[in-house]
Amino acid sequence: MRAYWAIFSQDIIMAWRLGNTSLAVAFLFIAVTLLPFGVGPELALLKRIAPGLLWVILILTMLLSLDRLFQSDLEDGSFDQLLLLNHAFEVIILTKILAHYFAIIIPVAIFLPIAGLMLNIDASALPGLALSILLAGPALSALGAIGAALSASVQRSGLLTALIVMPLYVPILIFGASVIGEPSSGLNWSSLGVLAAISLATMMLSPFAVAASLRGAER
Amino acid sequence: MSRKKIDWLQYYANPHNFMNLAQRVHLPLWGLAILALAYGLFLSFNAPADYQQGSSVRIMFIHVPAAWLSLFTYSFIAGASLIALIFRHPLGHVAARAAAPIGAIFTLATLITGSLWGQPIWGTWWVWDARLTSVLVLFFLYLGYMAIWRAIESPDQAAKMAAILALVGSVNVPIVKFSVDWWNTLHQPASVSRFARPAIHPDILYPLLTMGGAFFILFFALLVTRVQAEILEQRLRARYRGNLNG
Amino acid sequence: MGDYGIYIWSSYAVMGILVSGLILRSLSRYIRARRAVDALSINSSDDAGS
Amino acid sequence: MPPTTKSLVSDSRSNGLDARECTVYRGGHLLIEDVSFNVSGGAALWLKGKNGSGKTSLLRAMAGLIPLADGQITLDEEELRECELHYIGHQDGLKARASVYENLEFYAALFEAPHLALKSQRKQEITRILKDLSLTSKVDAYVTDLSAGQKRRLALARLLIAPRPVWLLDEPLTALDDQGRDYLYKIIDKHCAGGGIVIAASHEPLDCATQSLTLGQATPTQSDGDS
Repeated sequence: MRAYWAIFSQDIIMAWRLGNTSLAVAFLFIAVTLLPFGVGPELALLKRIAPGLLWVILILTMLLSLDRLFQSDLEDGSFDQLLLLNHAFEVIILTKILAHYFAIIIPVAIFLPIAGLMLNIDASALPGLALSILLAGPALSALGAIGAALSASVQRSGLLTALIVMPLYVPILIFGASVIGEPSSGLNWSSLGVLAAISLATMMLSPFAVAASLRGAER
Repeated sequence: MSRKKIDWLQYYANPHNFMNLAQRVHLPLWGLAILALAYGLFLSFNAPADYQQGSSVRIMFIHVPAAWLSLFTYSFIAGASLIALIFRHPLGHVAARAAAPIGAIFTLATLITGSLWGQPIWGTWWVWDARLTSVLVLFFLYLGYMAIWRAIESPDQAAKMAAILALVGSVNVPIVKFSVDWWNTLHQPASVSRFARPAIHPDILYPLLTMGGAFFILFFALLVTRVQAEILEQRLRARYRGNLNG
Repeated sequence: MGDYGIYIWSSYAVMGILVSGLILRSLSRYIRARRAVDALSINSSDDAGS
Repeated sequence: MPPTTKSLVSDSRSNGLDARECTVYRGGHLLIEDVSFNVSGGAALWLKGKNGSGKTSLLRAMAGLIPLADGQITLDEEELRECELHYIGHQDGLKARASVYENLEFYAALFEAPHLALKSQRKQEITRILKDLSLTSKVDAYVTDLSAGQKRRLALARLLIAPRPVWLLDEPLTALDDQGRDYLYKIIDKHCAGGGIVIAASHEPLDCATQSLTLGQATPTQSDGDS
């Protein structure tokens, strides 16, 4: 247990110190600032498309944060030490996935309501938006970890990771954006349920794919 | 694991034995593919126009077989990858790698011919329904799969990573199909994409099946050629490495 | 070809270009590799053991 | 209480480490074929060989980091387990943006050393190790700000954080100055005196080794005695 906690806290501290956390939040606001220039400043239009746009931005933020998920550990050699532990490697991977969730997604979810206000979303819809991201977050991290692991041995793997992960994110985007998709009907609870189920399932399964691809990797 | 059962697999998984087999079937397979394609083309241009879609149904004679092949190729890649991972047969990786560009090309052809059919019939190049979206996602999976082979330098490593991606993707495609279906019920799609499917008339079914068969034969001809090229290139690389080492 | 001529012809043309491109690439790769191997006269038993 | 390796290898089962017919493939070609050797408890083996002779791969395969195509590695007649060995590779395994203290504390937690469960124990032990490594003044410095030799010494400190019977060291002398080498030899001697086993790959002579093994020849030769 001590080992898992050490990995978890070290990952979060490193994300914070290397600026990954603040960069993700900054990217959110940069993207939100660019949007009105692209689609026009009309508030009614922004209100209608904002939830979907925020979800797309969230996924872009994720894609940008993924390529360092395992690469920094592989480069400095600490990955070898993780493989030599007396613990199931899959659980260590799950720990790192959860650390990514806490280090990147939760900060973004905290700041997302502010970004939502900039796009003229109803204030009443904001808790639902934040909730949907919190529920879908583990799935975003878990599936993203697969892409990060598959391209871990590739230098400058950002685009490759994005290409691998994008198809995996389609279902999450569909259900995530539908949580507050129709302003009239309030929260879509069944979508929230599906998101939670996807998160649980991917957290259970993706560590096996990640561990299989990282174990015995040549470097 | 029962040894007897996979004996034939064991035998042809050996690149040497496979090459012997491939050499024998190579030319007949290509001849058959060309004949079948020619016959299929002849049939599809002689088929009567459909009462509903008019002569645009002729696009279906290549669109539908290409769509079959795009899905079949992906299943083939996933299956070969699974076998390669479990039984550690290098030929599985080779076959999967050789099949990927075939699948990608036929998926792209499916998308383009589908668009060319949709424009006159639906009045739009593209609709976001489950079938189209999942074929598009499938195309991206093919691209990702080929990109991994290209990007990872060590062949063993690339084989393993690509196989894992193929398996993950094979779980993903049905989930995408399901979720887009659900999404469409939410957004009430344009009704044009849900045209009623009447029983297919034999006049149309026969050329369709012929073309389908021709495409499958073509797939296997291409596969045998590409796998052979792959194995030969591996021999070359092994020889170059041997020269370098001394 | 009647009413939808342009769409039909372009479908078949696209399919033809894509598939023949694939066929040509596959065959030329095979022939090049086959020639190089024959030139080096690599014995096919090289990989018989793997 | 400083960790001791005395009890790690008991005399009753002191067969030591046995590598039998190890075969390793790298990048699809045979790198190491049928290498066998034995290192008894208390011995230090120097792994010699040219560049590309497979020193690193053999160590990594012994650690279980890459697959062993054939053969087996046993410690006292039982398969060598991950928690029985330390591996120090080319990379130091240190986080650049963490302090010296944080790095060691991380490994203390990661290896779950029983004698370092409490914060006060960790502090005392890490302070002691850093003093031995003459890194006391750097305790709060980020690893980025250390020299290559200091990083290497810090990597060696991992060996002492959790006592484990087998040390696998890949080029441990790299970047170390004379003082650092003396320290390395000292901890290796102490580890061996306690019955521990050291296998170190190095292209430079490893003065403290009690036996050596040369890779990359037609038949790997194992020689005993000082070399």
